[in-house]
Amino acid sequence: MSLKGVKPVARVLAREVAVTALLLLGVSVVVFCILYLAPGDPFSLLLEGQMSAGAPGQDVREAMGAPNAWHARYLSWLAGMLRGNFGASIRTGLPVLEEISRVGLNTLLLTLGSMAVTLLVAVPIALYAAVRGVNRVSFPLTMAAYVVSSLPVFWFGYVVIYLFLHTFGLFPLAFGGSQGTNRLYLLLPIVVLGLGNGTLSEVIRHLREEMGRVLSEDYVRTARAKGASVWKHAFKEGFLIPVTEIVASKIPFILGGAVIVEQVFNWPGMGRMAWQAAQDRDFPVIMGIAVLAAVFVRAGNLLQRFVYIAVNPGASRETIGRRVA
Amino acid sequence: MRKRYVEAPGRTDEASGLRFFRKSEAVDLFFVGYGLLIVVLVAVSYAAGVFRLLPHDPEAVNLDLMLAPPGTAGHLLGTDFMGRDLLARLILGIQAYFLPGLLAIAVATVPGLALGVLAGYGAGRADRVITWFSNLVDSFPRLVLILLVIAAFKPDIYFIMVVVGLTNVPATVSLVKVKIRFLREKNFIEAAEGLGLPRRTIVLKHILWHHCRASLIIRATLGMGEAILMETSLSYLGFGVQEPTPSWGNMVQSGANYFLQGNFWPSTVPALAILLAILGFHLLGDGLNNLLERKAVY
Amino acid sequence: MKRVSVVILFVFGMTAAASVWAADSRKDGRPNGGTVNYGEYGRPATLDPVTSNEMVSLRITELVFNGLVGINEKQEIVPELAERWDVSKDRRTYVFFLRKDVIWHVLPGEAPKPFTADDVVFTYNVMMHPKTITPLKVRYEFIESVEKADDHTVRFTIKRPILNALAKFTFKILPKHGPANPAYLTREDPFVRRPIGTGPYKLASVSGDGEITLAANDAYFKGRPHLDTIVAKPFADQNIMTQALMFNAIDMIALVNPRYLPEIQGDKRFVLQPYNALSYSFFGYNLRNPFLSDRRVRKAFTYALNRQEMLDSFFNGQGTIISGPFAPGSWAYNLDVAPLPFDPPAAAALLKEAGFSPGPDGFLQKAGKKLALTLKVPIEKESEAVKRVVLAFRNYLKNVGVDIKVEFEEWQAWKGDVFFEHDFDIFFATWVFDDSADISSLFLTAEIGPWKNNFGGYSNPEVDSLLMEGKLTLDHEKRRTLNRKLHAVLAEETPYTFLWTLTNYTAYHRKIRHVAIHPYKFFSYADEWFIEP
Amino acid sequence: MSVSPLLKIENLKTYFYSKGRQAFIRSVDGVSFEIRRGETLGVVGESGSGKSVMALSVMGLVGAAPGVIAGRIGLKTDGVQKNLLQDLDDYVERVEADDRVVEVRKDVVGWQKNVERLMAMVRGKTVAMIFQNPKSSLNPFLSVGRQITEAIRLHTPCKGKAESRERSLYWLERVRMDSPRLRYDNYPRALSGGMCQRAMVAMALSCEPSFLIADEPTTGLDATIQSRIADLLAELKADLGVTTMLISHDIGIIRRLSDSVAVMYGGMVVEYGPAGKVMAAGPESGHPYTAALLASVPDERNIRGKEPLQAIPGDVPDTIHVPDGCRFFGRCVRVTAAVEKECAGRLPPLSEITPGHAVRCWLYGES
Repeated sequence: MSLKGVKPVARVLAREVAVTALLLLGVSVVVFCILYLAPGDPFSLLLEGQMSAGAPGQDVREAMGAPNAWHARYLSWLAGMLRGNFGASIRTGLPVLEEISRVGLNTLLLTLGSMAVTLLVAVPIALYAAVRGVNRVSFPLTMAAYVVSSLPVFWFGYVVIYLFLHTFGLFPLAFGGSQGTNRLYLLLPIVVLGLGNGTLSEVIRHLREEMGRVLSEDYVRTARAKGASVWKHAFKEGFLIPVTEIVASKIPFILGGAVIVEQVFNWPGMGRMAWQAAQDRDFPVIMGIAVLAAVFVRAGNLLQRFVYIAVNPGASRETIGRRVA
Repeated sequence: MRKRYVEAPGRTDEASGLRFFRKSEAVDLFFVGYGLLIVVLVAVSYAAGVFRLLPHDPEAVNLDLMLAPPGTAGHLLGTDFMGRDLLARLILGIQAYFLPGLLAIAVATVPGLALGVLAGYGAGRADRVITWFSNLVDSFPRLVLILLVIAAFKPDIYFIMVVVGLTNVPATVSLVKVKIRFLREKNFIEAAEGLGLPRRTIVLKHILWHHCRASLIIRATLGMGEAILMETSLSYLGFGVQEPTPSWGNMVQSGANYFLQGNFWPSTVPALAILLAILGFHLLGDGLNNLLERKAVY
Repeated sequence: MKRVSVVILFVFGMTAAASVWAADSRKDGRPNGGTVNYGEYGRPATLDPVTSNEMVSLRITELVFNGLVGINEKQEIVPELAERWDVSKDRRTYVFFLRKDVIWHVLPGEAPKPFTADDVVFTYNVMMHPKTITPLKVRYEFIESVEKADDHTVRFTIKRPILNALAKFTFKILPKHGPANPAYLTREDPFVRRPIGTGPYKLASVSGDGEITLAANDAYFKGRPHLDTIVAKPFADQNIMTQALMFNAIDMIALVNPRYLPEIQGDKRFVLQPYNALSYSFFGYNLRNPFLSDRRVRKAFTYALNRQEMLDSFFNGQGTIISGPFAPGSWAYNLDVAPLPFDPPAAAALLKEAGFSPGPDGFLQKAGKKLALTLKVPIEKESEAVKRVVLAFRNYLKNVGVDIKVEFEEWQAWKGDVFFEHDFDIFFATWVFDDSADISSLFLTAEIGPWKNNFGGYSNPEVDSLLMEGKLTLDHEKRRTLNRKLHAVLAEETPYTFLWTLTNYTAYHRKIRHVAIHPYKFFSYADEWFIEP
Repeated sequence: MSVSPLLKIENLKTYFYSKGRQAFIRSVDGVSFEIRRGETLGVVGESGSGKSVMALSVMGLVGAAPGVIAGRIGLKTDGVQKNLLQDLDDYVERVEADDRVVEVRKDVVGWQKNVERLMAMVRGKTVAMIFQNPKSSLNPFLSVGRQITEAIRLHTPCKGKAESRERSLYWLERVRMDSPRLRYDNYPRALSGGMCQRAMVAMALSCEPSFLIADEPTTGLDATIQSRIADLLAELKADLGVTTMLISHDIGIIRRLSDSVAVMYGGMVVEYGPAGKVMAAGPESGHPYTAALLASVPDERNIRGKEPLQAIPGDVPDTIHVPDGCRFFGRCVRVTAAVEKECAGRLPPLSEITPGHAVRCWLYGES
């Protein structure tokens, strides 16, 4: 990419980072408001075992030195976050940053892995359907993909586990199985989430339509007329941009699916922790996870914006990346 | 494999009414057909549920007949973990999605359209603000956001569907905005404005109706599918439709507890129902899109 | 996840009994070695005895720590960290003479430190410090002061003489050099994740995904335990956990889900061992509701339920139906009071007598007001059994014309409704008791109010007097007759519909031998388990 | 001129299938002509007469089904006569009823693979093509220079990066591109229509093809640029003498550049011959359609004389309901009583009225 292209890209990225920061702030405000409105109190969780205390939380709150008024709590959290200190989980006492980064890694592995599986399945089908159109091969494959992506993901997980149990007689869980954590078992939840996260059919449709449109563009005809390889010319607009677009827009879905798959496959991920924290009203952990998840999603968007700009530097700055319809 | 092209003499006149159907691929017709079949089935089962025309009382607990396989003692599809008839609950279960699903679609589409037009059509600043908000909503992992809201208020299906709808607004906004941007490049809108058409008709008729109609139908059908899947996931986490009202989601969840022990049908029956329904909605969207798309050449 | 579904934990003192020097050192000829992987539903938040409040954590503290005194399989008080003790005539001062040969778990690279009286005083002070958040504070408020007589003697003085006070001294002792903060213990303190104790097992490692490995403590004062390591594996899904057992991924499950009992029972590889937690399940009524304040209505509801059928269908028959507020295994249970039989006509008759007549829609009504009640139940992901019981309850009552509306609520919202606003008609829960069978906080009139246990609002002077009397007497026999009388009265009054006491089951692989389970603390006798080579 | 033609098309038929009307669209319905080396053949006709489809058929770029179904395209590539529609009949079966194709069975995918194999070393190397709307014919994601060097490195011996860059700069200068070094790195979006067309020409000619097809090269441009591009083509024709098939509906540019002219109407060649004869025809000579076509071009005589412009009545022939007789019958003004029945009934053959000049019209057929 020639030097000339760097200046606008750098400026765009700087603007993106600013927008992301603003977004993270917005996310934290929204999550905090919802939490504040929810009945129940994180501190009552600590007194679970003992019933006859006074109203839970009141004396405990002073003991933990938590400020009372809700906006004070938010501002103290925010000040802490800006200094990189996300506070400590009320339930386990571990510093939130350390806990969610460890757990976030697992979810990142699961999410990226399942996204790779989704693309691994969707791309061939979509490209074949785009080139060959509807025929004996592309139709059944597309139908199969539609069927798989319409299944409830946890039921699909159970089916896969049941088959695995009864065909191999081995326990497929990477975490918790006693035969040592065989890395191969990591694949199972990744494949299940990859196929079952409900985005497979949309990914195929989007890629198929985009590639089909590009293949009928004039400049692809010129490429064929000049004997050049169609794939080399159609690659950028027909494949690279649509893939990054659809991936960026599907991250929230896949993260959602991850919460379920992590429970079924006993995968210690961010989703499971978020689920536990929400029920405990473990305020610092929820905020930490909401921010981390938001970073995941924004990173996806940034990647997409970056690819869009890098691919056609001619695109002027304000044509905001084409969002996936 | 040789493809046949036969000229049918006498059939080539313009006037024949069937032109619309012959114009489309057989596949699209199959999609739309199957989709409509599902929609009819869903409507019929909704009506059957409302007027209580059910083979068995869906809430009659029968502890002697728990987890009975399909076909035992008059239960066509067997019984669930409380001995209640699965077929009756399956028919009644659609109620959890029919109206709430439509609500989810409405919540996703109406504000989505409004904001989309505003963003696409309005000034640059409106666009930036709306994009920021849609990015904000998009930045949440969907399920955690819904869980937080439900835990905060109450696990009621309409409530869940409103939240599902809201999380889909950004997709509709971007859809409409991209379409308007595309049309602007074609100075289609300036021409209409040049003719002095009131802005309202331009937006409603020309932009939304003629150009966005196909994509919105797809969004609607996808929205319905997603609403069902979302409720099922929530049921697994315990926050979907609560007993004793049946919903496909909570039937799959309670059935799944017995799946690994070998009783497959209590969870497989509703799971297949979900599969066929969502497949129906997807294909309906796909088929209609291809039919309508082929007509609206732009 | 974090608490047994709908179990409200509630521990009181234990019976006093002559102390017998039980276990001798480990020369019992059983082989050492082997590992036990046991599955846990949910992950422990903290691993120390003071801040933990979940069964999952308490099970592990039982392996890592010791109390001054212990309880053997026959429920007798046995010496543990204290060799012997003597009690003052006015039963207000207890002097414990500590063992001299006990050392704390040794961290790599540190010199072994002996267990002294300072540790006992330290533990008491930490427990009682206002900044320490622990469920133990209320339980040990009866202790007035603790002084260290010398390195191996410690004197406790208590505010007032109470029945079997000695049994209360089973609380676990922390090392003075353990916690980072000398004054109080919070969940941020690293000690909470790397506990050091005197118990048979010391914490070896905690893996990234929450797997806790405990290694045998060679210098354990009762002799090295047989099992080399015990590993706790957390599971987020009970179905998967049970399959893990069935496919030899784990060797033991602490609490088997009732729906898997038949499957495990049928499998020769496993032993299903009952351990009767002293607990019972019940439907609680809100007596502030005019309908429910009438005793006949509550009794009619009890008649309408077929408890045996529910037990058989949902829990594979593993449990005993109860008639009063005590677990059948407890000494206070009055066997003469038989549970009411399943008798719908009697229920209908009672309801008619109470003035209810069938309304147009088939449901009973009185003075135009339909007998429709809401039953509130908390949502827990693994609440399959609760769901079945509640739905069956609704069905039985529908058969006698009562319209029950079941409402599932998120856990914290449910606690707010039931314990704070008392906004409920009926609710379903399970109490877990220790052996003191002190149910005063459930039915005393004084215990009515927000966040108090008498949320049903039951008040009966006769019951109040019986309860107060019970609280004061020190004589065990007198206490027993009082409780039996209480049992009879409450069986008649039915403030609750007492359902049953479920037999909790643990399932473990046949290779693990000599497995004794403490009904409540589970691993108390784990140091005697061993693996058949 | 050397004897054997560079390109020889015989009875080429390219049909499409309208699913709506379940009928064939006979875009190219039996076209035959030859182009000798160094010659420029102008193909002229109203839009919808099949000119572009014929060009695409030659290049094997017909996408829609069933596509090319009959005919033979002979091409002399470095001394070897090659048929671009080799063993077409293995993939296509035709059923004819009263000499009209009624049913076609074609292995579309198989034929597609075959075309790719056949045209592998032909496209771009021997035959190059430029298109109508230049701006969208260039890849918006690659700079103009890179697209040209790609062609050069594909089809010419110079493979090196710098060498091919020099070569493409040379060609950018040949096509009169302003400041070629700057334009080299520009993206198509930054270039005007005219400049894009110049780039297209440079790209096509940089591979030194022996045969160039220009499909409506000036149509997408505005008037002033059209004449400049015409000048460019004329200049290149003079310098390189590359054999060209120039397709346009702009009579002016055809008259100016072509050596011989083929007039197409309704998917058929209705007149073929040297430019001088075909384009010079008065109202009575040549094919009635050609005459009407030439008459409709305003020249300074009727502009100064303010005569009304002549237009051809009726509209473009429907290539689905193909009439039996002459395709121009409905709109022909020179129909005489004698030949009327023939014109309506039978399709006139393409017969020579003078050596090298053939007309498909019964007015000349009888002699």
